[in-house]
Amino acid sequence: MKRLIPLWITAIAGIVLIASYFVPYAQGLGELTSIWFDILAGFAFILGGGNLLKVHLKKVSDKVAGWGYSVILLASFLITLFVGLGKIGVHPSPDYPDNSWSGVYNEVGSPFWWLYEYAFKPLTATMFAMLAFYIASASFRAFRAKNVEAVLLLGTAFIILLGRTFAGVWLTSWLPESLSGLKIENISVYIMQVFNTAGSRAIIIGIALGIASTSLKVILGVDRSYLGSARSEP
Amino acid sequence: MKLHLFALSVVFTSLGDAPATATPAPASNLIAQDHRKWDDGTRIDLAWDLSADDETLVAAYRISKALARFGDFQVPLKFELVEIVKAGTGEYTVADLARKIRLENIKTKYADIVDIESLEATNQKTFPVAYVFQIVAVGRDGATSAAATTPPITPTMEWFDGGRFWFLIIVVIFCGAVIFFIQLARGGRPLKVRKIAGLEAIDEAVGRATEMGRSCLYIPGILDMNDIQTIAGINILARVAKTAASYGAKLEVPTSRSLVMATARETVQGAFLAAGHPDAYRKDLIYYVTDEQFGYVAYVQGMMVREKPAACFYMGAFFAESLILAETGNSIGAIQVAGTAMPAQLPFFVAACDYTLIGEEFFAASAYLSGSAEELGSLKGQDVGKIIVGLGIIIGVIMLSAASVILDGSPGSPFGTALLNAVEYLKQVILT
Amino acid sequence: MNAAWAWTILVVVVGASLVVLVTRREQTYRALKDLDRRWIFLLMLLAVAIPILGELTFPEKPTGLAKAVFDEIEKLEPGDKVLMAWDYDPASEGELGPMATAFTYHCCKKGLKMYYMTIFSPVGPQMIDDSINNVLKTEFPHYEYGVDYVNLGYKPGYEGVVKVIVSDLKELYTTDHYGTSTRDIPMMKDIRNIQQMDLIVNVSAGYAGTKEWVLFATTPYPENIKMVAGTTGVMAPGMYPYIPDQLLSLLAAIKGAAEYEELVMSAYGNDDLGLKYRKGMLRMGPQLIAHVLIIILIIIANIIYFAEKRRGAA
Amino acid sequence: MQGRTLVWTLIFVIAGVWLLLRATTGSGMGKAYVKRTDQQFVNVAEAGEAAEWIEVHTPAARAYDFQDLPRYPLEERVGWTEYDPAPPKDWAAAEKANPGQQTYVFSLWRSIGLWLAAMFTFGIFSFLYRDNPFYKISEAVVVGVSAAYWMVVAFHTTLLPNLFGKILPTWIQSWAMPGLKEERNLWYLVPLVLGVMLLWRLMPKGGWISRWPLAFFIGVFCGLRLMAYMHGDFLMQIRSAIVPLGVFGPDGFDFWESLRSVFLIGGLLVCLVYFFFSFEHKGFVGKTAKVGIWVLMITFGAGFGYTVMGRIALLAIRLEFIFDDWLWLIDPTGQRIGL
Repeated sequence: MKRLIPLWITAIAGIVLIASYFVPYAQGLGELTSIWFDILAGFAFILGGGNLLKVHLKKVSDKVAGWGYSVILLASFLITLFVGLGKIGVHPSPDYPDNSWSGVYNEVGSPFWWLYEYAFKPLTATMFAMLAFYIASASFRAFRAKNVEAVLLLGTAFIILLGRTFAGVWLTSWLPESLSGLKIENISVYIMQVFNTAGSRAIIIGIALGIASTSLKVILGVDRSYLGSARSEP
Repeated sequence: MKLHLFALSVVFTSLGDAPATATPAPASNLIAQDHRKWDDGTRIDLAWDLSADDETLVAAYRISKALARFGDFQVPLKFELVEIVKAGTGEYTVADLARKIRLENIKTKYADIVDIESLEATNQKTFPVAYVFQIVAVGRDGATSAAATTPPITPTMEWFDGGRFWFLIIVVIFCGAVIFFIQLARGGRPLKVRKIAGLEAIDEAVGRATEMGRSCLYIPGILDMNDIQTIAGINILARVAKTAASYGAKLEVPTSRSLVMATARETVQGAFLAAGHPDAYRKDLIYYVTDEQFGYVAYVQGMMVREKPAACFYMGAFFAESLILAETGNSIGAIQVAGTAMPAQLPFFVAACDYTLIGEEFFAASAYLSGSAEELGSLKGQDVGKIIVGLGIIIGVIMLSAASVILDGSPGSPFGTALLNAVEYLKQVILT
Repeated sequence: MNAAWAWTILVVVVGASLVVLVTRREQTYRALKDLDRRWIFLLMLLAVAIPILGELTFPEKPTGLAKAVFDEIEKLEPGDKVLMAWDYDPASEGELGPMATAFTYHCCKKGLKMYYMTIFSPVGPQMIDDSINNVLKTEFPHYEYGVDYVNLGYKPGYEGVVKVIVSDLKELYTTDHYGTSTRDIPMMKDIRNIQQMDLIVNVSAGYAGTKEWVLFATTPYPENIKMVAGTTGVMAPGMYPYIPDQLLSLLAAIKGAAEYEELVMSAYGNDDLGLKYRKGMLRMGPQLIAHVLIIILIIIANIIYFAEKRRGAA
Repeated sequence: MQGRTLVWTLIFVIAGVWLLLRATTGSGMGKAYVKRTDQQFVNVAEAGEAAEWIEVHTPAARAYDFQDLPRYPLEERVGWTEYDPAPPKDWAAAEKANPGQQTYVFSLWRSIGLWLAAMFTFGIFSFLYRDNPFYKISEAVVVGVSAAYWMVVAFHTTLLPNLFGKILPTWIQSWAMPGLKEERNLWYLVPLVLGVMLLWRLMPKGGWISRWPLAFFIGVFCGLRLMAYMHGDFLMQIRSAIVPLGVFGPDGFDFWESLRSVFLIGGLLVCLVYFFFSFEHKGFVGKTAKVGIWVLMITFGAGFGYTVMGRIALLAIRLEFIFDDWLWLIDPTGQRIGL
């Protein structure tokens, strides 16, 4: 019973949404439920944040190796939460200067903005920038002409890499106009527009089908592992 | 928009030159009726008899609309240009109209022309909107005829959006196929499907992790439960967890969404139960880190080099972090199996992981792993979908190519044009 | 450090390694066979750092797609409405910042009405403010907020937002980013939905971004909604299938930005702007060197691979 | 090991000394400046009317005589000072014009932030060498700050306006969002109830109820996505794949264009064959699927090549931050002219 009701909820919700796609009266339903979902996700933060606190408070109380870092984590978490939720140091909005809460929560100059600007932003951006290094090591290790597939992969990457810089342009600039199609920048554009389009089109179509049938399986209750039933009982 | 400018400029230039210009006769019998096809109540069809001077003086017809009534409340007519159609055109469908309007929006947009108090007095939340339409014939020299105007009319919304009729058919065929094959499988008919490289690797990877006494790491992507890839990732997690439970391997699942954590806990608990080791389930191994993509990956990459999991699974929606994860995993010598439907990230997984489930294979994986006949049935359904694609493209391409060949040989040949129209119908009506 | 220095250092590094390669084949082979990847990291750092310090630049030759984007904006008349969907965040600013700046500059020069909004992430509004502060307020002080441009800010809900605003903008955007009611903003008065926009200019770093705009704005309203986009390199390949039906044209990554800058600057630029609107071009310097490095790495990796096979056979 | 520690100590010492010199000599480095703007608001509404505030420095203020203190008493005015980021060159220019001016000032807090940001940048990059305390600190900070950041954002942009703002508009409007002009919409009680159900799992008993909201939304989004992808991707991709094989330009048959569309359609079809599940990849199907994989590999190669660009740009901007904003070694955008 505890598992049957959710199955019915899923099925009905799914079918209603599918139907609503064809019924003009109900075409707003998708947007409404999307907004609802964001609200639920907002509630879920209590679960997630609670879990984060629990995990690291435990580490600290157990004095497990590296518990000091957990202290730092908790401190930065709680401080950010406090200054952010309380709109600490945020000026009122010019339209309602007498209402101290009317300002924008991430106003420039506020502590929350400071944390964003000098901690959040550099840390995440640097994390992202690390990819440049990993790309290099990956190309050194993974692009070896083991077989036809690998050759095609690295060959294309090669041409695109060249074609997307001045180097490529310069390499084949001696070609006459009649053979301009063979100029590397044009080859790279050709690859993108023909093979890449064909390939990603196939992938996109496949994915659409995969998503459709997965959704259908979930709605039909064939696949119900998200409810903790390992697999469908007959 | 260009057209409007053209006509308006025509009008203005006309004001410039002094000699009185011949004004064309107006269009007559202007009728407005609700859109013929089933629609979502935003269209009105206009039809009119051409001006007597259509052949001679008229350059174009200017169509304008104006609000007439909110419910029973008259509104002073303020005509705004809708479109300008060439001479010889006798009908037009005005789209993008409103059927009802919320009081809030009337306040926002039309406070200047209606008296809000009386509207509020009715304490209705929304009011039906009525429009009047106007047609003016614009002469070649810019002179404009008298206007033909319709009585107020409100578009009506039908219960079915006719524009999506063909789409419905296609959806029914596809879903029907999936359901049909599932039923077939339930009926015990054996279904043959090809192997997918990498799926066997999952069990063997978990096994190896157990032997080495190291943990398995499972990442269900970084999107929330409202993404089907996450749901597919959770499905695969169920199978992986079952294997891990039966091997007695340690399975760690850091998530970047609270809801995914909640769902994953349900799933893994269920899997351990199904594997007959409910007591081995530890929920504190499935935990939330942060919603921030790079904060999450910063944590996971550090965790990987410290705990050195022997098997890493990346199954879900991934973005830039894919390569960070895969390269770090590679540097600690873990077996890595990835599956995602993010076309942009596939290259990195393909380059850096031992096995990668590409796009559709990723969604198929849970069916394979479950080994349940009915789930395999759904794969046959997907193949039907691919057949639809293949046929659609082949038919369309052949017809279009034939048309272009014929029309190049003998321009304006009826057969060629017929083919061309058929393709247009296929593209513009069936496939939209 | 100036360009000459940068070149010298680069030449020395490359030359030295070549000498080593030639004179000490055996040792280098063994060294490279199981090379610690941290050496590669170091090389990459140098390959990017040196050109930046030396401010190396290379000429740009715009390709078809960049031209197409430029022409679409050129087509518009002064006063036309443009929806500037800035769907990126600080993490992707390095790649998308330059094209966002160039787009803003171009639209200002054309005298278009700019409606900024973002559905990508709550930090999007800062990106919009950057465009407003660095371009609009400095180069075009006579442009007035609420009359010539407006910052509608971020709304959560990803494609949900798009689905709503294609039919009713004010349903979601009751206020702008700064909390002013949209009914009090002159340029918002007669805006009902984004179908009234003459063009959507989208700068996108991922979900929700170009793909969602294509799926839920240009796809259902092909005749009313036209869009050009600039995306990160990683997204670009996935967007090609939508061109030109659902997406008019596309600027791919920093290269696309550099080409577009070239077009905009040669049409509207002047010298005293300096390199402010050439950020893309500036960033192509490190690009080039780093690309060459990666290509060399791939070549070396394969030489080693085949050498191994030969020795294995022998 | 001993040697390595020595080397690192040396590196750190040298770097430290150099930084010290760089920061203390010449125009220095890593300093942040701000522009002060004083804001003063006066309520110009008649007694009994809704308040109408005017900022005294704006053009709109000219209409009033704020010297008339009985009418506009000072104690009823509201005001504060805003500090906006300003490029060093503005500060330099202002100082040149009149030394000791107070419009542009040095900001200690933001300078500290700048240095902190630089430290975090190195902290993260240091992981490339190996895991170390600096990285662990940066990791802890980024996890803590970002987790809280998203919660704050969710609260201010979703829960306040879209939940409480819809259920109790007047109350929210009264204290949190004076700009809010919404009508009560009781439909939003549904997500409230679902949210409570979800949180019920924290209760000792009846945690199973929290499956219901999950089940509901999973159903909803399966329905939504099914349609969106079938319509947006499936149909549209078929549609745009239909092109004529033989292309005829103004001057007859265009070979290259035709070849292009042959590749385009052929490539797509063979890839689809690869994705077929019903047949083993043997014989003809096997060969076709093989070609399919080749096309996919070309696609992936292209994707990889493209992405390299973006990633390098990201590294570039981080280094630009270090060299330009922090170390003041380069100045491509002329932020520090006249300093």
